[in-house]
Amino acid sequence: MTPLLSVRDLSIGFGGGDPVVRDVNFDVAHGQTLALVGESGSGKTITCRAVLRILPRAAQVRSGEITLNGPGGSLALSSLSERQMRDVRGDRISMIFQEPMRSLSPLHRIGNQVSEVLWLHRGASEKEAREQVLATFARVGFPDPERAYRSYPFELSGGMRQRAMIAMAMVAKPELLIADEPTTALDVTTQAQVLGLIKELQRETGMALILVTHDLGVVANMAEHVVVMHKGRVMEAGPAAPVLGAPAHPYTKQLFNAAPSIPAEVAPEPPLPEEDLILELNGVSKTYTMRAKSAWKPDLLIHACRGVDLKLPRGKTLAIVGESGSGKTTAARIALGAEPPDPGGEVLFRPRPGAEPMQVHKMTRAERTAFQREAQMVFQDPYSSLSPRMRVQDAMTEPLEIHGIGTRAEQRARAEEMLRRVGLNPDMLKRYPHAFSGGQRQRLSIARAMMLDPSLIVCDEPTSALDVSVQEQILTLLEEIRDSMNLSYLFISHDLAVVARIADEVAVMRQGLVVEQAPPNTLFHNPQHPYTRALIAAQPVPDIDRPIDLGLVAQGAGSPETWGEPFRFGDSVIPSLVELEPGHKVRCHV
Amino acid sequence: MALLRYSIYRFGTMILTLLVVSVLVFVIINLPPGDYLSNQIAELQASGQSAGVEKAEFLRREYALDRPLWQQYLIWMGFIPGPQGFSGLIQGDLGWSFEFDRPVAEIVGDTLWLTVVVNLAAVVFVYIVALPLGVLAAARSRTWVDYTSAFIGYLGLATPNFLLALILYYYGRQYLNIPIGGLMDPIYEGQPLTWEKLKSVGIHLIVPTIVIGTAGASAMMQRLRANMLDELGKPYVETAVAKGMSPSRMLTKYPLRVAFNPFVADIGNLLPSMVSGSVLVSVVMGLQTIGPTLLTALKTQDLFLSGFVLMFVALLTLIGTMISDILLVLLDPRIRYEGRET
Amino acid sequence: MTDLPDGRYVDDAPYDPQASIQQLERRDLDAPNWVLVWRKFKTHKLGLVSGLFLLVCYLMLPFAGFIAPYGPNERNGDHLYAPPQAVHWFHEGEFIGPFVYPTVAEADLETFQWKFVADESDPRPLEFFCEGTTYKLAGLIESDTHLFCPPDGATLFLWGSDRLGRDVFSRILYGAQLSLTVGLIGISVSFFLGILLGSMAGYFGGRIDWVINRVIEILRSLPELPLWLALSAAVPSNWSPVAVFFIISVILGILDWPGLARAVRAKFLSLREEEYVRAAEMMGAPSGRVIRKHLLPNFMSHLIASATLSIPAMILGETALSFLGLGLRAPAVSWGVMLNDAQNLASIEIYPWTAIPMLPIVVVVLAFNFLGDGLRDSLDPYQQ
Amino acid sequence: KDLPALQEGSFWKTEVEAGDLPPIAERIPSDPVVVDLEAKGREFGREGGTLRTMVTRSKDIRQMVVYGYARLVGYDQDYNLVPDLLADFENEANRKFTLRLREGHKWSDGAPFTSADFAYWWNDVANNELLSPAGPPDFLLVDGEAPQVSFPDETTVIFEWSKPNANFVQTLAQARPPFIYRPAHFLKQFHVAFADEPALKAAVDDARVKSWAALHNKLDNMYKFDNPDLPTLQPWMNATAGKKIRHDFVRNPYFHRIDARGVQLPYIDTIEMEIVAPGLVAAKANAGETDLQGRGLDFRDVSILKKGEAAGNYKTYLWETGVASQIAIYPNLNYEDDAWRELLRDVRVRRALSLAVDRNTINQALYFKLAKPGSMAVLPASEFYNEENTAAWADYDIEQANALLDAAGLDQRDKNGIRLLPDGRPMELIVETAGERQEVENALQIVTDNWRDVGVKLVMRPLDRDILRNRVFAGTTMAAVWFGWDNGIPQVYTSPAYLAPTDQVFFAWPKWGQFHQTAGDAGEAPDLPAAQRLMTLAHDWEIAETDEARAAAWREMLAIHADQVYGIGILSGAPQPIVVSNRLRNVPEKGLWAWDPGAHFGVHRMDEFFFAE
Ligand SMILES: Nc1ncnc2c1ncn2[C@@H]1O[C@H](COP(=O)(O)OP(=O)(O)OP(=O)(O)O)[C@@H](O)[C@H]1O
Ligand SMILES: Nc1ncnc2c1ncn2[C@@H]1O[C@H](COP(=O)(O)OP(=O)(O)OP(=O)(O)O)[C@@H](O)[C@H]1O
Ligand SMILES: [Mg+2]
Ligand SMILES: [Mg+2]
Repeated sequence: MTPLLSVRDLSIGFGGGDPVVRDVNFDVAHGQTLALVGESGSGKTITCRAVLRILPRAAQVRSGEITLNGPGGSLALSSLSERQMRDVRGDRISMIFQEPMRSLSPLHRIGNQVSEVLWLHRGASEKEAREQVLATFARVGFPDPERAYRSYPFELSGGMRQRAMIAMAMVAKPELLIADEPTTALDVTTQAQVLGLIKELQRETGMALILVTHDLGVVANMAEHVVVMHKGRVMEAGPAAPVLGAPAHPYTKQLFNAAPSIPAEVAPEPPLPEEDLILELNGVSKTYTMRAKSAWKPDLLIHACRGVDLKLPRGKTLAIVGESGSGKTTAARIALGAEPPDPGGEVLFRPRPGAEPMQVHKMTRAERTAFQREAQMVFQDPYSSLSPRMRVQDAMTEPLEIHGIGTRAEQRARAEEMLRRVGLNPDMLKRYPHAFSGGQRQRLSIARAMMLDPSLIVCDEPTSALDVSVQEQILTLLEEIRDSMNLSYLFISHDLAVVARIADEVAVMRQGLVVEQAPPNTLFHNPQHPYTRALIAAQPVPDIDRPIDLGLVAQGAGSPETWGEPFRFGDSVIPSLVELEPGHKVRCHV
Repeated sequence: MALLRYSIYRFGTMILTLLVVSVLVFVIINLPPGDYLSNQIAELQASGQSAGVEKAEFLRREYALDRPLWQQYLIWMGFIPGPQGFSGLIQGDLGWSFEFDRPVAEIVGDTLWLTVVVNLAAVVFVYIVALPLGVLAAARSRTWVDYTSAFIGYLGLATPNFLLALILYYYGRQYLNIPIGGLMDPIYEGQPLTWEKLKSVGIHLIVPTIVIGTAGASAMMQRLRANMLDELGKPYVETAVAKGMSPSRMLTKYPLRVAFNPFVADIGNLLPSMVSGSVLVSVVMGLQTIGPTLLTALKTQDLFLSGFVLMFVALLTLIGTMISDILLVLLDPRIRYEGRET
Repeated sequence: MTDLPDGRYVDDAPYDPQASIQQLERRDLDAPNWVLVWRKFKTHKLGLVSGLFLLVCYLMLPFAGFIAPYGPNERNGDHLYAPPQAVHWFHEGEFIGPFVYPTVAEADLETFQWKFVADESDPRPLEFFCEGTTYKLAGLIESDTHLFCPPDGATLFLWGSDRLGRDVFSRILYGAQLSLTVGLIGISVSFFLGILLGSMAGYFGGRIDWVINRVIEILRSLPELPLWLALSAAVPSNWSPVAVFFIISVILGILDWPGLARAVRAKFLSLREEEYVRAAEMMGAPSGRVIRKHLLPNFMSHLIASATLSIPAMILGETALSFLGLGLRAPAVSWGVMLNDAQNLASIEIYPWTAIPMLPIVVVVLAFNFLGDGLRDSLDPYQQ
Repeated sequence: KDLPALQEGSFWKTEVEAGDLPPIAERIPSDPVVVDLEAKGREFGREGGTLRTMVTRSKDIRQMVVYGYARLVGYDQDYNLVPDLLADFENEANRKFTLRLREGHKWSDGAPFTSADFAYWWNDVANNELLSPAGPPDFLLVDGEAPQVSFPDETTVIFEWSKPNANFVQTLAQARPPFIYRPAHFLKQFHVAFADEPALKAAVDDARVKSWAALHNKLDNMYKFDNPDLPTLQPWMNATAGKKIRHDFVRNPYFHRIDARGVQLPYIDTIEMEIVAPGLVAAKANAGETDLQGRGLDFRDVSILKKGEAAGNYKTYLWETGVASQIAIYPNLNYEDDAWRELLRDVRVRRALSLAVDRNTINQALYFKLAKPGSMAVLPASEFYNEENTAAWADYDIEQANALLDAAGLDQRDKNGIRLLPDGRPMELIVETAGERQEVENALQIVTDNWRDVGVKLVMRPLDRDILRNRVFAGTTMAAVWFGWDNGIPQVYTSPAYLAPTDQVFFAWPKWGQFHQTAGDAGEAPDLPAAQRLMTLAHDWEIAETDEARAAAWREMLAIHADQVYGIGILSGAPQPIVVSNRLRNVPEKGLWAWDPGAHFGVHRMDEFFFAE
């Protein structure tokens, strides 16, 4: 049987440099899933883009052939005319981009952008398309598809945008779906749901899938075939079972060894000490208004955060996990003063142990400057947080320049040093942000946050785009710095394994509320809340024999009205957070 | 709802600004020493024709020109009743033109709609020409399409308007039988609107439209091209490509929409700049638009006439700016006008 | 390369876990910023050529008098409306260097045109480094040496002569001195104000935006016509034309900023919501820095295009204003003044060379355009 | 008197046949003007056709009153005064004028034109407080005295003064004549003394004017020619109401002239007058879109007009202009700056400036050597033409000019060679122009060069026409450029007042003119002997009893002007292109293009022009 897509000897380079992708070969058959894993910056994205011929302008395909075989014969994608290519894109092959935040037009409503695929390739009317899109939205886990349909990208959380992107790629039911890290921004329950959906679609339509991911658990759950890449080359390729079960290549082995996991056997931990809090969120709520459909209808109110109380002791790590769109980013941004909370909430920051707390949202100019030196943020979307017209070097040294630290040479040296520490080459300082891979950008973002030696860093999913080995490196770095400099982290993540490793306390959020809060071990040992349980159950494990228990996931991830009596909440009745045991709080009626 | 509230608020500011502008306009037209009637009286006296003097004196009293300036302003605007039942601008009484010896409303009546027609044609021309060419020049940057359109655009810009008009008229007449001057064949003047008349107006509009429009068109084209080029590298364009959109559809839907923002901001400027910008063109080409009227009125200090025309242009500008502000919000959902907390 | 029995492919090249892919990166990226921009700019051939051309133009300005064979207002009463004259090299098949044939003008009372008859038997070689009318080098050093002059008894109207028998070529050279300088002052003023106020309004929003916007609205809703009329009556008569023109261009600039300001404001209103602006602010960047480093570069293309577009408008601004007696006027020479003289049918149809000044305007503007384009491209991160 | 057999034209034939219009014999006066075209060297024409012409401002439709040139008394081609609307007139020592109307003469609406129309004007318009608050027009007042006007019978009107009013008849013949008669039958409906009250009130309200007087004034403007309902005596009557781009004028069925073959004039049925932007007249003429055009054309257009002749099916004639100077520079003797004023009042300075102008070069550059260089003086067509006056101070003589300036105390020069005023300022003479005529700027360009040779720096300043006038009247202009005297061909009966400081529009002495015009309210009294002498002479002319005395006054005044160089004339008789359709006949190939006397096409009798088959 001829494979649906076959890639032969593909080499791609930028400008005059050596190729960044060399001699890559793989095939994807109908209905099959091929997982592309590998080091961050190893050329996975470039390879995928080459299939659709949407490489960056500076890139050239140096050699290789890409063939798409279909019922109508085979097409050599590499030599197709632009016009023929247009019919392939979006219709036969579609792609989920790695950075959904930037990949959506900022000025068009999500619904419009997604439906467009149907208008283009299925000749659907506006109404038909709308129905289909809404259905797909519901399937990718939008709690309120109607709202999503009318939203602009900036009104959605990172995970929601990613889901929109997924919906856009799948709605036309292509023959081949290229998914470039489709679930990085999704919490594990949603991830499970989305992966389930993809599988379902594969069963229904025989869609083939190229799945780029760094999450070996996802690979194990999804893939029939695995291709492991490193430095632009294929290290190992083959059926999932043997590759995962008994990796042959040293790199593969190294990679699998680095994969973190939720500790199986844990004992409850003592609660964190309550003294010397560096950051304190008291009753923080945030309500956004979304422009209504017409000028006459009242605007829609969105409660992103509802009465969030968080306390971060100095030198510790407080992790926030939770459903995508549950207000994690919002809480983090409020914590750093990027956005004001609704009246009533306050954020307190203590620069030094025992110092008078500063109200983050009522600071004088001088206080603010001092605060901004001490508190840094790693943004969830590294691409957007780097000015596209600023070389990385300037972006990196900017914090130092702002605060007038060091000479130019020193600043530069520090930038190089930081880059090296996050595993990037200082050569890259001269590049513009767009010339990096997703994972590289994420590391840039981390490096920049550390330039000032702050005392508090808010990390919004800092490692979501990193392969496990690099992630390991970064986590180690974070821990090192924390321990040596007494740094504190507010750490937002979806990956419970990462959280388990780095956090001193975990808060689980759902729909703007903290539903459970405890030290990680306590939490994993004795998860109380159905949603927490679902989260843990949904965490994929890099072992094909332990697939995700979708039933359990569905139960916890369902709407709050379906939860067991003690935990149930609606819009008006919200149970309060109760301390079940010391340091373990759960939102339930007691 | 927010939009509605904003629009209402914006309308309120517009009215406020209009008031300020009206004061300024009033000051400006009263700035040159003397007024039309005093000048007229002096001239009439000098030439021994005391016949007109009496009438001038009468008009002076009639339009309260003998009162203090602030009262004159209030009367002109219609905030306080004037003598002999002159009710002022806000009640639709535009006053009397001394120069033409007719009510202002009568004089500007025809010119207003012709102004609108000519300028509208120019605006439409600008958009019809500049939009596709700008997009094309960006999409095919550094090709002959790009270079040719730039060259023609700059050639248009570098030719003084009147010269351009002459050239177009002269050769247009020779080779295409395009009529010289005017806005319609005189036989259709005052006739009800028929297909023939429309055709005549259309043919007569060709040259003025091109002359008034070229500068705007080439400016818009070049700026649009630059803005488009910026957008073309953005990831969302790739997404659109990956959807399999045709280039034309993709370009107009996505990057154009983003690149359009500065032009929407400029909508307010479109009409007034064409009104004052086309004054000279209208004077030399003999178009019966409001520009030449304004020029005469200003030169002869015809208070009410120039005052009204200035207010009219100001009103157009303000409405334009208001529309552009509201459109900006509509066009770019990210825009909020709130201040930045510092 | 190994293919394992279970269908696996394993790369058998030596594997070094420490090696980093980044060593493959191009080293040439490691250079100061401007070098990188320059390097990129160099690849834009048209931009480069245009830049060089403009450089030459500006360098030539002080020496216009030296290059021009005639003075700007030097009249040749016997050669009115002389058509462009060819410079020949060969006379009757013989090479004798650059020369011209002397011409004599006859009035043709049938057509009312001057007829020029060249005496083809009498070649007169051009003179080089010869004496002619005096001029001032760079406005300072008096000199009367010209690069080339008409031979005795003949004329040298490379691009013809105008109604008063003045050499169009020489006048264009002299005109460049004004047209390429004074008009640019207005552009600078208007850009400075437009960017400053526009970015303040757009970035800060709120009350500042409100105030600046009202000022813009008011400024724009008052047509310039009354102002010009008032000015034309008020400018003191004994001011030199250049001084008047200077003031006018500054005023033009001062009046011109609102358009740009609004464009800047509109763009900044949306740009300020970008995440990287947020990021910079959260790092503590002061507003000025955010505007300069983050917002303006993202609007550079528009600014460059706008600047290029203002140039012809400024060069020609005087033609429009001379209608009200405010433009540049004789004896000052500029391209606008020359074109102003050419605004009639006869100049188009019978003496087309009097409209030649359009060409330098177009050429200069195109050069500015391509230069700006090159600049834009080399600042554009997406084009590598 | 024997009239030729009258022929009914085709234009009104249907109306005549329908009985709406009486036949021709009843329409024309019993003693019409019978034009003997052959005697004038013209052809007999045929009726019919439409003549297209252009004007540049909408108020210029009044040109049809000028071109039509039906006056009580008018000039003929040789500038002799002949009765026209009048059958005849008698002048008794300039004190008593008896005007005789034509029997059976009718207004264009068929109402008889009688002495009642004069009476209405005199009694109910000129002497009505509301219609003419200032009383009768100035030309009827002799030293403030109004005439005795009597109307002995239907066809006789008598104006009588105790002192001579030498200017009376000439004024009637002007291009812009005073209309001392009105269509009484028509206007009475709007006159409070005659009209029926409610109807008048309704009409006033209808017209949106404030009073009946305003309405009357608005409707009876015979010169503006903007009321199609107002009966007229001109050859063509306005057939288009309102402000239009094109106005049609159709033949007056009651016009009082016929040709010797009995065909009623005018020959041409309709005139289409289109309002065109000034800059486009040449282009349209070149495209053959006009049949007869002088206005709006300039000498510099000749080449392009010649070029379009074949395609446009027209010819371009060159007429002479009738102004005394095509371009003249007026140093302002009333300039506000004391030092400068003294200087400009020094006749040596003015003479030097005049001597330093290279008139031949200007003539060559601007007029193909077709104009006549010379000072501001009357043209050869005038009986006062004197070669000496024209040549006075008009040679190009740098040496003499320098000598004169030195003698005037301007012997100091700065390093650029510019003379210094006694107070040390450089001699920068600022000349303001109306900025409308390119030829002025070109000429001044040459004058600038010329004057630099005598150490005078000319600074040219183009302004708007209205601004220029206001500045001159206010005394803030040092020198201005304008045409020379409008009337370059004065006759003995032409009032020489315009040579004396009686009017502010003569840019050399705006203040003196104001003084005279306002009877001393504004301005300054002339304080130079030569100017005072001019005033005396102008008065002498007015009270003169004989032509000899008048001619003497004229000659002396012209001599004073030639000697004093109040206006530095540069050249005269510049050619004026006249575009004439190839089909149009009887247009003289050579002619004088003059406003007054002449009324442009008026004296050439446009009603005799006709279209060949
Ligand atoms: N426009 C560009 N110019 C130069 N180099 C680029 C450009 N885009 C990507 N690269 C480089 O190409 C290499 C491969 O990038 P690619 O995006 O394919 O990595 P990736 O495997 O997807 O990594 P990640 O998992 O981090 O997303 C990287 O080293 C990156 O730095
Ligand atoms: N500017 C905005 N306007 C309107 N709604 C917004 C805006 N920003 C965020 N929201 C909404 O607030 C809610 C919380 O968003 P937030 O970004 O905090 O989620 P999150 O927990 O970070 O999710 P993710 O893990 O997917 O990034 C979402 O429903 C989002 O749609
Ligand atoms: Mg990638
Ligand atoms: Mg988030």
